[in-house]
Amino acid sequence: MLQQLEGSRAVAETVARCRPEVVCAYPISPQTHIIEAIGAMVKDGRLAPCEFINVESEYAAMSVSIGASAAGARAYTATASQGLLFMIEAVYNAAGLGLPVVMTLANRAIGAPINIWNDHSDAMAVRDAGWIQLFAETNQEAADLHVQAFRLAETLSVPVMVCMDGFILTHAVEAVDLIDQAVVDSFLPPYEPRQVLDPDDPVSIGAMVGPEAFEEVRYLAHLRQLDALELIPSVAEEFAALTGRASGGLLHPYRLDDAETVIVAMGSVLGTIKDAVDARRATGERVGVLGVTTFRPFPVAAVADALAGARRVIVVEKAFSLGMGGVLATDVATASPASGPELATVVAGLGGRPITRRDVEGVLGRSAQGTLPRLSFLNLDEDVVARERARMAASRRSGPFAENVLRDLAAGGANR
Amino acid sequence: MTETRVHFYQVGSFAVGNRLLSDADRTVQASRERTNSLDAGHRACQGCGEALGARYALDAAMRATGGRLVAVNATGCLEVFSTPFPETSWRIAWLHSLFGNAPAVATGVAAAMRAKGRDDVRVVGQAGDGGTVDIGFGALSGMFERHDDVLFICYDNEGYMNTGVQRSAATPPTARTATSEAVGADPGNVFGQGKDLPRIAMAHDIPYVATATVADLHDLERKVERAMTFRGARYLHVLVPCPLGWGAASADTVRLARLAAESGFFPVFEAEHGVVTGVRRIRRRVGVEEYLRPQRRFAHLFAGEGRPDLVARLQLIADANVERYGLAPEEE
Amino acid sequence: MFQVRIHGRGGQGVVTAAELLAVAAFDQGRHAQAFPSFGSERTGAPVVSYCRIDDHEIRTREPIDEPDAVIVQDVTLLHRVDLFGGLAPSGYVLVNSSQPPDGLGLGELVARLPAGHLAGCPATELALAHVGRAVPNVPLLGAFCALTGEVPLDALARALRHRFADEVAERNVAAATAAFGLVHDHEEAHRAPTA
Amino acid sequence: MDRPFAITLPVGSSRANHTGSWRVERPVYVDHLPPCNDACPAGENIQRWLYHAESGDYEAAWRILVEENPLPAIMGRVCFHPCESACNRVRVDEAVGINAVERFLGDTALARGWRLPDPGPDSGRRVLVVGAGPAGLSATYHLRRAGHAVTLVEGAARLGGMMRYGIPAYRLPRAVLDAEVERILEMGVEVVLGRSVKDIAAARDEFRADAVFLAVGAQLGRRVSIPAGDSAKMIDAVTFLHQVAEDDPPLLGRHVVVYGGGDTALDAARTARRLGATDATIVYRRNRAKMPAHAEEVEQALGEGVTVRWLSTIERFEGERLLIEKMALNAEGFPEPTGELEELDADALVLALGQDTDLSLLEGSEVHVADGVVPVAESMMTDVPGVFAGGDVAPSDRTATVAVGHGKRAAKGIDAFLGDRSFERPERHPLAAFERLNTWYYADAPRTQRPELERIRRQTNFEEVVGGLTEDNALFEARRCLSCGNCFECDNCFGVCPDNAVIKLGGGDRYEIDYDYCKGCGICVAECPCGAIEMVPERI
Repeated sequence: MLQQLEGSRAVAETVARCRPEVVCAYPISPQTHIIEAIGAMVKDGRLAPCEFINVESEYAAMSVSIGASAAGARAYTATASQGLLFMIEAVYNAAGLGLPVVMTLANRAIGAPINIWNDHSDAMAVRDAGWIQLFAETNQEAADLHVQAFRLAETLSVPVMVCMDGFILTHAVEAVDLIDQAVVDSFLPPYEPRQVLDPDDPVSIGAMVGPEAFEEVRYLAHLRQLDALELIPSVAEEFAALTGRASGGLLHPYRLDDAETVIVAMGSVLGTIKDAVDARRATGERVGVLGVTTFRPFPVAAVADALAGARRVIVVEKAFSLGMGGVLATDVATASPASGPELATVVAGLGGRPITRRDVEGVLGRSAQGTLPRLSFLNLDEDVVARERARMAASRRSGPFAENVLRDLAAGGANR
Repeated sequence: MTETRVHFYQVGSFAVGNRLLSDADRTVQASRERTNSLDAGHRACQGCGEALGARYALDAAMRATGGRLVAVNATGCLEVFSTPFPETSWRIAWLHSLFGNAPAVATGVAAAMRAKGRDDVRVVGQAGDGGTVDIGFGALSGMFERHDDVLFICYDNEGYMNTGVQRSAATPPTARTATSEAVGADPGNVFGQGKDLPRIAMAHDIPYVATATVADLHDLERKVERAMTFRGARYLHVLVPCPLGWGAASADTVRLARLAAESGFFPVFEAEHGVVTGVRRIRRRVGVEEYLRPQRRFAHLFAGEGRPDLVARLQLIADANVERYGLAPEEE
Repeated sequence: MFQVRIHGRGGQGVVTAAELLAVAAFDQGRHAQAFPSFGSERTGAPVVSYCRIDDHEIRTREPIDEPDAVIVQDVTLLHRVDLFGGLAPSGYVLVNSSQPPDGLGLGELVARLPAGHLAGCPATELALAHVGRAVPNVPLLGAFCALTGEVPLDALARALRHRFADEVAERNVAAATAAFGLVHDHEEAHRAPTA
Repeated sequence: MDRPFAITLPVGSSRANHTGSWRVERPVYVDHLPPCNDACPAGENIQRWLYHAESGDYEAAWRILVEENPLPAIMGRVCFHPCESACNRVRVDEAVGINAVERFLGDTALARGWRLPDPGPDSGRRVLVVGAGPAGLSATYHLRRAGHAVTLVEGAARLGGMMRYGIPAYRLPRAVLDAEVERILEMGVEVVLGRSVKDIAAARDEFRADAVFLAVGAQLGRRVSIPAGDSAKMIDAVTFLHQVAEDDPPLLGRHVVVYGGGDTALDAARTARRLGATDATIVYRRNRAKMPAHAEEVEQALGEGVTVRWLSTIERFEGERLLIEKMALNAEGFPEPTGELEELDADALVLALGQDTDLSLLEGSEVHVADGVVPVAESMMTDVPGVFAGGDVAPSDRTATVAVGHGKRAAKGIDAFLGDRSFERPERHPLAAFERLNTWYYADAPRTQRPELERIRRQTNFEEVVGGLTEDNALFEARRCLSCGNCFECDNCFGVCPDNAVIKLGGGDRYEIDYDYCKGCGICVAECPCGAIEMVPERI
């Protein structure tokens, strides 16, 4: 049923229909509304049987999920930003143990400086953890991806992270068609674990593995990721057949046919970019968009295929690797077809800075003019940067630079 | 001539078994049918107190639960020596995740069992003192306050033995470790630091908290069994001497645990709902020196002219325990 | 597309207002998108929320820089925050006040906007009278319906009944209806001379 | 296996890892000789019969007891229990009341009519046993068990020797003596009473004996010359007690003085008290600590009103008056005369200064006699093949228990002689020293029980009228045994092994070390209560 509701609510309702048996809650913006809503559903009996556990940290949230999953329960939790980093040891561990935990990541920047707003730094920090990472473009897709996530996780014995932009999606109220319980039940069979803590058939899970087998274990986990590249599209197709919605899959191409310039991006910014592309198309520019839905495993072949006709590829991404550049861009470069399109990275939207249609059109314009550098930062206030650099050069004790920048801005740039 | 009933059984309840006792009154360890939850072939050091403590506790838990048990293990010696691929020494359902998260993982297992209607399956979390009082403390406290249905057992060998004997918050004052060397004016670990986790556990108002040692098997097993009669968070703190870390003879493991209790340096008691309900009184009281001397980690207290001042301070700790818990032998 | 920006302070239901507006538009079969300014502001701090209404799918996620309507839930924000930046030339402004706009120092706006596009509404008083709490958001939405005609009052009423339970819903509907009436009458009064 | 590779492992797979290869020392189970067994002159396997008594299986206990000693009810009364003096438990609290338990078992056997084992298959050989005291009876029993026919020749009218004619009835009721003697005779023994053997060789021929065991005891009271008046009534203690035993007590009067410091002196004094002496005074030249009599006996005698004049010698005995001289200990601890004299009332003087053997039957034989006793080999054989000697006639302490031991050893020596085998004493295990024990594990007697226990122990060592142990108390006492040096299956080793490397065989079969896994830590050795495991260097 189509409803106008908050993204977090849509996700909570959908997760509940996936019948999780253990849900851990630890508050951190902007995911908190999700677990609040699930908690209420457990408390009033709508979601049963389910253990809702108010843990003392994200580290515990993932750890409880690990225990629950190893004991054969369908386990879910949600986090963001610092929370993800606080649990990162357990995040790796869940994947290493092959436990199909599903987690929502309400993407948020990572401090310091502390910042609660959206970017993708948190998801990028765990890209090598062994989780499947799916990025939602809309709240509809965010909700739908959770159903697929449980199916993928449990089929492959690999944990799945559904990434949705913090605030931009989690707090946005828009129309979402909530999936029927019956559809979920037909799509998502009860969890049948590959390994389980069962007193009747005891096993040891989590052995110490030395040099003699560690590489094989890691490689097997890699193969499961490659298996996921096969499974993700078929699960998305099956889902589409049941719901009529094209949620999930590896990639979301938009107007790529004959496109000479392709913007590659992930998450909610794709909507804004599509508006910009439509606007440019209206002026006759051959531009298109490639949305990356599945970031891990990275669909190298599919990306290469999608970019086969492009002459210029612009990766717009909400994170970057300090001292290097784009993270998604690096993967895209690896996947770039032999035709060798010109590749540019635009780091944008850090810490919640808005990315507007006008911004995107500007990028396309600069690209068309050949003035878009290989790596650029959207709407970077060069003056602020220059002034802080100058302060640092002038004085050893120039002070904390985040605070300096804020003071500088508050003074209207007069603080030179 | 007065008839007197016989209550005296040669070794009474001090030894592991006793052919003169009924089966019910013997220890689990006396039975050939014991689970051997931790089986032979593990790679613990010779005379490992933790290996002993773990088998004692888990076999007792297996009996108490009729075999419906899952154990969750923190990283540490116990985990490393029991499960080097491709071998495991465990005969029970067992999970290892990380160093600091065992209490939370145990919570997860318990939650899963509850959600699945498997209330018959009980969960034990276990860790060394590092995994309990230090890195796992937050998770443990969380598990306690939520009253999750987990019995958490700390095998306390008073240091980070797995990583090469470093100081933990359970290391006693003056003890030499690799990070509290026996040098300088105040050699070894300093006075006035460390956590008394059993008392912290009691402050959580959980239904059952107890301490035990590997030197009193009957007491340890009874406490595990008692713990299993409660639902909710329970805590058992077992002193397990470490020949390597303590610099003791491998044959002295049980003896040192006994001396720890008999000197009052390690108080053996139990508490329900935050109130001490029982103590194991000292039987043959000894001074702390008798306990400390066989351990090389305290050798600097006795070398040359020795440090009687420090020994005296350690004795004060033992005396305070005796006073606090009423451990004095009945004769005193 | 019709874009609304709502200014207020934490605790005044600013975010809820945007959401209610989106639900009311959705009720009319339209596409709508509501979202807050994503702050971590506490009670009393300036807060902004947004609502887009369109007949087509709304894909953009950018904040609303060029609103078609601005709702000011707290007059103390006037002249302290740039409330009307980017306002469309034929946009609407709705202020929570029983004073006339001139009296609020909005003469420049009065001059810039088409006649009847700027209205005041004693929303706090209405909320207190009908709901019993000084939360002006719902009366302002009723006033918005009257001012812009973008969303009908009955759709708003249904959104309110969807959001609140029983008596609380009815009180809110009454408050919205009262506000609607006040602004509607005022607008009628404006239009009369030109009609 | 379809479980995730390396992440999940099947249980118990570590048994493939044989950690026994880490070992440099290995624990081995040993059996050491408990000090009680070591000290028992009769060679009883005390610890073993206590083991069965501990579990309440008194018949099994008694049967093990009579493997060595057919007279437990008697020994449970008259033995001076060197076992208890040797008992390691002395260093924990007090010795185990072995003697009392023995008596309990002996009495229980008599009450329930348990019979001694059947004689062995007839060997066709005959042995002449001369003297039916404890040595002769013990030899008779063991010879019958070996299948040899026995002719038991006794000079007195009844069997029992010194047990009947030396030990007063209040210490050994005659019914008990008769019953245990009779039980031996039931095995089939040819008994000749009232016949004193005058010539050993002739008697051997007469009874067509293939071997002879000489156990005539020490029946002659030693005399010293004391200046005495004609009216002075003097008698030696052996004669005195013998006459009492034959219900023909001499008239000693109201004031009786006994001269000597041994058990016989005490027996004489206590008997005199029972015969109506208003005062019975023992005169002994040394002090109490040097008195050869057993302390309990002294204690009991004093309790019965016997008085002792220590550090005194008799100077002169004139009818009704006895003059004694006080002695003082010199620097070396020897008594020296002080010249100080004292008078005592004395109607009679009983001399209890030791006994001598009457070996006149050996005159003319080739059996060598030295210092009034017959030297014997380990097999108890004299210089003459086939002639054995034991009890008081052999050089040794003169106690009933020693005699019982001699009888047993002589029987084995005779059996070897008759079978043309050399006699070999079984190898003795090393002694189970106290230092090997871990006494922590032994229960303290419960506090409520201690006064009771002490009372019982008092009773056990008291004279007959006090009675024996109840079953519960006997059980309690038996359970105080530490089982020094021998596994009693406490399961400690099985429990304390961190490597599960001790295999419990159960059912009395004890344990085995599983050397596949034993790392040689030694905890089992350290925690074995009774010292029945020791570490030995690993063979390389």
